[in-house]
Amino acid sequence: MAWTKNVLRVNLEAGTCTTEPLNMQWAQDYLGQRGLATKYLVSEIDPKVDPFSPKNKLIFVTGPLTGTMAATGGRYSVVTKGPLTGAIACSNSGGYFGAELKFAGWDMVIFEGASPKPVYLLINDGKAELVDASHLWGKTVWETEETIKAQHQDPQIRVAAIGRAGENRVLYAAIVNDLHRAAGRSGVGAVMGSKNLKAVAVRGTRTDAYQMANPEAFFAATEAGKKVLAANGVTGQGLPTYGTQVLMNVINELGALPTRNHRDVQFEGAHDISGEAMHEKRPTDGKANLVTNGACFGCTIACGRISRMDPGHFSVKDKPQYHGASGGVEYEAAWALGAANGVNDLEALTYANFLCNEDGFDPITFGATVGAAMELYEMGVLTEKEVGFKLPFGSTEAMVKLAELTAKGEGFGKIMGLGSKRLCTKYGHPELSMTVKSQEFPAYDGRALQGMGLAYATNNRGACHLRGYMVSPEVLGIPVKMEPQATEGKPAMLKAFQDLTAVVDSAGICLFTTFAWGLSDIQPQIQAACEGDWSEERLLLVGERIWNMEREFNLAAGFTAKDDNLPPRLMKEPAKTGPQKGAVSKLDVMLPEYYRVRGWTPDGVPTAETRKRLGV
Amino acid sequence: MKHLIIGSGPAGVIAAETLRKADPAAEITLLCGEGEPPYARMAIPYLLKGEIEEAGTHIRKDADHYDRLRIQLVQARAKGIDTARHTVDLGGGRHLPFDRLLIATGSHPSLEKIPGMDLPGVHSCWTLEDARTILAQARPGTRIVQMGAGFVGCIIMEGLLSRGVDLTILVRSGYMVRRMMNPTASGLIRKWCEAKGVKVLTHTQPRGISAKEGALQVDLGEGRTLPADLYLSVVGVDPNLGFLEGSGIEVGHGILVDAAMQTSVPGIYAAGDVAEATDCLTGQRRINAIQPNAVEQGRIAALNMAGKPAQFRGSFVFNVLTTLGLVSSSFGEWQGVPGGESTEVLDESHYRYLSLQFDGDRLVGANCVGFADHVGAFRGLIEGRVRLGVWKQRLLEDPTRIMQAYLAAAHRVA
Amino acid sequence: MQKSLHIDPNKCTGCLQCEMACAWENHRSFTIAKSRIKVFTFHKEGRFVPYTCTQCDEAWCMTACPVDAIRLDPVTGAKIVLEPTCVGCKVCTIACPFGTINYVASTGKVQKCDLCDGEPACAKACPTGAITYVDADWTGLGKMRQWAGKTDTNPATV
Amino acid sequence: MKITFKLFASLAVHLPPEARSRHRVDLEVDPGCTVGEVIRRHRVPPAQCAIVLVDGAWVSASEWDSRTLTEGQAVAIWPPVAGG
Repeated sequence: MAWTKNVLRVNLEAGTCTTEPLNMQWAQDYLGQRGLATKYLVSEIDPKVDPFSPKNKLIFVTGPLTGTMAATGGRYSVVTKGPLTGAIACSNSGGYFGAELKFAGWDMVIFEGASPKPVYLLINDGKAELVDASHLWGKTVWETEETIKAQHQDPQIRVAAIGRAGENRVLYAAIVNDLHRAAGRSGVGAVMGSKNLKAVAVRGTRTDAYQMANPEAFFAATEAGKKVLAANGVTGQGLPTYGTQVLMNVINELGALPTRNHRDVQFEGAHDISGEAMHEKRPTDGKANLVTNGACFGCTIACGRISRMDPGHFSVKDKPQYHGASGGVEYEAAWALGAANGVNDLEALTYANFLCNEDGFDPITFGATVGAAMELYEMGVLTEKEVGFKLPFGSTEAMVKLAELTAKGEGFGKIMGLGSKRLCTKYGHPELSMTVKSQEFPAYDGRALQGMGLAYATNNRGACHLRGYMVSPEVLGIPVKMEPQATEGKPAMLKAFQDLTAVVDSAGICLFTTFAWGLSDIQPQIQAACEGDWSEERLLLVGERIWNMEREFNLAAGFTAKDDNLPPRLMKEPAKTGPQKGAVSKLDVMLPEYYRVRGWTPDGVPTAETRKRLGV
Repeated sequence: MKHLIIGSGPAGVIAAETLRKADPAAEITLLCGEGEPPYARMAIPYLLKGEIEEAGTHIRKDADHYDRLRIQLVQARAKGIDTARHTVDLGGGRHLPFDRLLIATGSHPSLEKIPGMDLPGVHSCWTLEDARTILAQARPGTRIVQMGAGFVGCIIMEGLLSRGVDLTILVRSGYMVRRMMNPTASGLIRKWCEAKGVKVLTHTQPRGISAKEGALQVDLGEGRTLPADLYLSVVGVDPNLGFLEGSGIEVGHGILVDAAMQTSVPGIYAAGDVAEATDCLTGQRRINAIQPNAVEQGRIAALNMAGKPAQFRGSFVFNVLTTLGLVSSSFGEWQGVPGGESTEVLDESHYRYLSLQFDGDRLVGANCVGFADHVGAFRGLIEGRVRLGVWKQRLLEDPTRIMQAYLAAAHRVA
Repeated sequence: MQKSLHIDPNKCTGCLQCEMACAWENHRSFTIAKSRIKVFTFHKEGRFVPYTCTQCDEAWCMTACPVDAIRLDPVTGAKIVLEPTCVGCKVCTIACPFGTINYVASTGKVQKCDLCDGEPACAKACPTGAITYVDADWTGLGKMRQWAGKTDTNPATV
Repeated sequence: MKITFKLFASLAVHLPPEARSRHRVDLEVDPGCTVGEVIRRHRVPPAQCAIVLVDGAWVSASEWDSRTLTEGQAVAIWPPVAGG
């Protein structure tokens, strides 16, 4: 009952909005959000479709706990076939947008076709309409949100939009909602751009949109959940105070901080760009980069960083629009914009991060692509003439310039918009792209953390840290401590993480709760919200089903076991320094074991028995 | 001390209650002129809609409210005032003495000066009795021609339409609610009405009304006539001043009062729609016929009558209106002031409009259509003469950020 | 000792648990559009400001109501809207200079904070202590009331 | 002998004031000094020592008192933190 049971189908070509009932059998099998929308997508599109073809679809989806008092119950996802990877893409975002969509009465919005001219979808409760967006095309996410709110005179409208990056089909363009929360990875924003869809604007005021199956049990379960989050050191203290950025020094000390396109595993400037540094008063203006922490909808953790730049910094000296506070760097962004290309200027990172939010592109892939471009430049493959300026590792100016060009789609920014795989291939060195399935690694070195390497290699949406966060056991000791270089038990642990993550991503809550919550904390909340009997076993089965469904889609799209791989640098070039010195990835040891625990053939294909067990 | 209050609208009732609090021993008499218990005209539209019973319009709900407060209700109309003898003439030889007098007689509908206004089926919509008549006559299919689309004209439309009538609105000027709304806002309201099936004829003024074959014929001139079963004349109101003749109480458009709400005759006060008090924005005296103003003036007058000096801080014009479900509001100098700046946003297809008027870095006026959240803050900003500082520019760029501007500038929370 | 809501914007993270709690208390729904407490975001200032009725002494809404639909709760000091009596004329919404009483189109009535009979759901739901229900003397409420009474007619003095 | 002692995030308050912004201090300790001794010497609440690394290698709480430090080693400690 925590579903609204309504799906909004928007045919962009015909300009129509129609309502259909949610497939409740699928809701029972896939829960919601990631699982449910993926089920719709794989049932409706040809896996081999060109991601930019009008035949690809784009789905905005909420979970059963989205828009409820469950802590962090504000998530939504965007599901499509991703243009960066060609694989299934599901990007998850917080902010306030997802809850508003639910309050308007929708579990899901399915966009199909492509609009002949720029439009945005305006949803006011049950009423949905496509509105001309000619005046918004070419505008940033920030301008778009401001304009839509003012135009409809409703500051409470929530907006998810693409910026110029999405319009220009930057292959890692994001969809940004609430100014600085993003469905960031895999280029979902580029698919939106390819459909001439500038934004989705929602106002939800319905009180009858959905019900809790058992309100009393729901309050008991969610209050218990909040107490666990508050009492836990990580979710109650660490994340609110320091945000994810507190990891910068941890990962660096551990020798797992990929630096300069993974040439190194430790960054001498890590401390300068760390969460601790964000608290320090700047010598220039005596103020700290960090203004405060901010929460997404319903979140009692509040890890979000709100930063204000030094107005005297070279990047924004003459640009007052960046002098106010906005979303600051989170760990992955700080790493990608910083360590990945050797830049240790926190203010420059903040500026580039602002640009990523303002024009909607993924700082991880962007930053990693800068690192790859810098390596090509240092090798002499990329020249100053080609780029337009010098591009050595560690050049703050160059990183900032590339961010500006990529945002606007100008000059070398157009090539930057292809991501590192296509960039490196274009210049004859595909091996220098630090990617899996063409998607860039985030901030953990796959050699230094063996389990994380396996997670990258097997992730259905390409390299990513959010689908089996082996950093938890390998670094943080959550739920148990595993040695970074060990391989034993990691495939099974990874599978469990991947399946659990699929459940969390399908429920409408944030993955960060799992630093404190186990399935036994989450299950009662789902049980009380949703009709049906949701045991922990059933939930894990749902998670496994989702994982396998995504896998099947990728296999049908043409991926094979060969794509469950890491770049040669991680397989052959040993880590140069630190505690993991000498390490290379032992993927070849772990992968067969992983396939086995997954119930897949040695070629990475789910066996008939697995398929039957999961009903995929 | 004998306190006499003429008029049992909101100003009169609040005054009586305030007097009781401030002067527990006093005699308090409240004159009701319509043979009804004290009621609120603001509630009449909802009576027409059938959402409330007549009792729902009563200003106080407890049957023994006035008895409990020892407020004597007298059903009678004042015919005159003898300021020397301190008596009010009720006609028929009846006189009521007073030590302090409050005139809160409100206003009455202006009558069009055209032939046929006395015909059966021609009414105003102002009193409970008017409402009863309309309720009895307005049925599905009843053809109603309503002259006037001011505040009253607009708020009664929903009640009429809810009865399934066929409604035509005549507007003398080019604009509905032109005393509250600028042409853009007014145009939106008109468009909304038309979309709801109401015919709106602007620049139209009947020459006369005649009765023919059981129906009314409204002569619009140039050979045009409109048949009607019911003709409602709601062209405006005038203050009830007639009984003041010869009293020596100074009158302009209304009864002139000072900051203590006292008239030119000591001991005699006036409040509400009949009083002409200082407008705090313009400094000019004017009648400000709105509910919050009436009760505030009633309260201030009562305090002074009880010997507790109090000053009316001045008022300014603001009002809120619902036209067939479309909420709109108007504040202060919505037409703008010389040398001032303004900003507006319009979303015509969704019937939303917001216009702000500034004088320097202060908000002095606003028009809102379809924008109803936190509108009280407009009053706070305008009446408080709040300096907006940097928020002035932000509002010029995006007027919808009014609440942020209010919190930041008035409460300094950001 | 009368208690009142104490709001400390410095502690607010903008999670809107308060809004959901309020909406649930009064509408049996988490739809924050129906909340009587609102968190305003000052994005460029990096600030979140919860805001609701202070139950001011002036009670502008209560005195302006033409049909006696707003009453004083003698125990909590809250000004309470009697829904069945409210006709929806909205006079109170423009009378309140704080903008904290609002019209709800779906019910045709106005609503405002009523302190939940002395157990404010928003304060209970707030995870950071930004909203607390404490003795009225602590809240700085007087300052706000003073402001409300300040409507000065002399432009030069403000 | 010399070791480096690093306290991150909220633990920095246990460092001398001048060392807090860099989150590290060089210490002179006796040979044979254990991780546990360094923690106690700086009055770092043991419950707050969620991640303890010696030269980047994890040291479990049960090993704090048996793990002796050698010249030039770095002890780094964090309260409960995570990210992603």
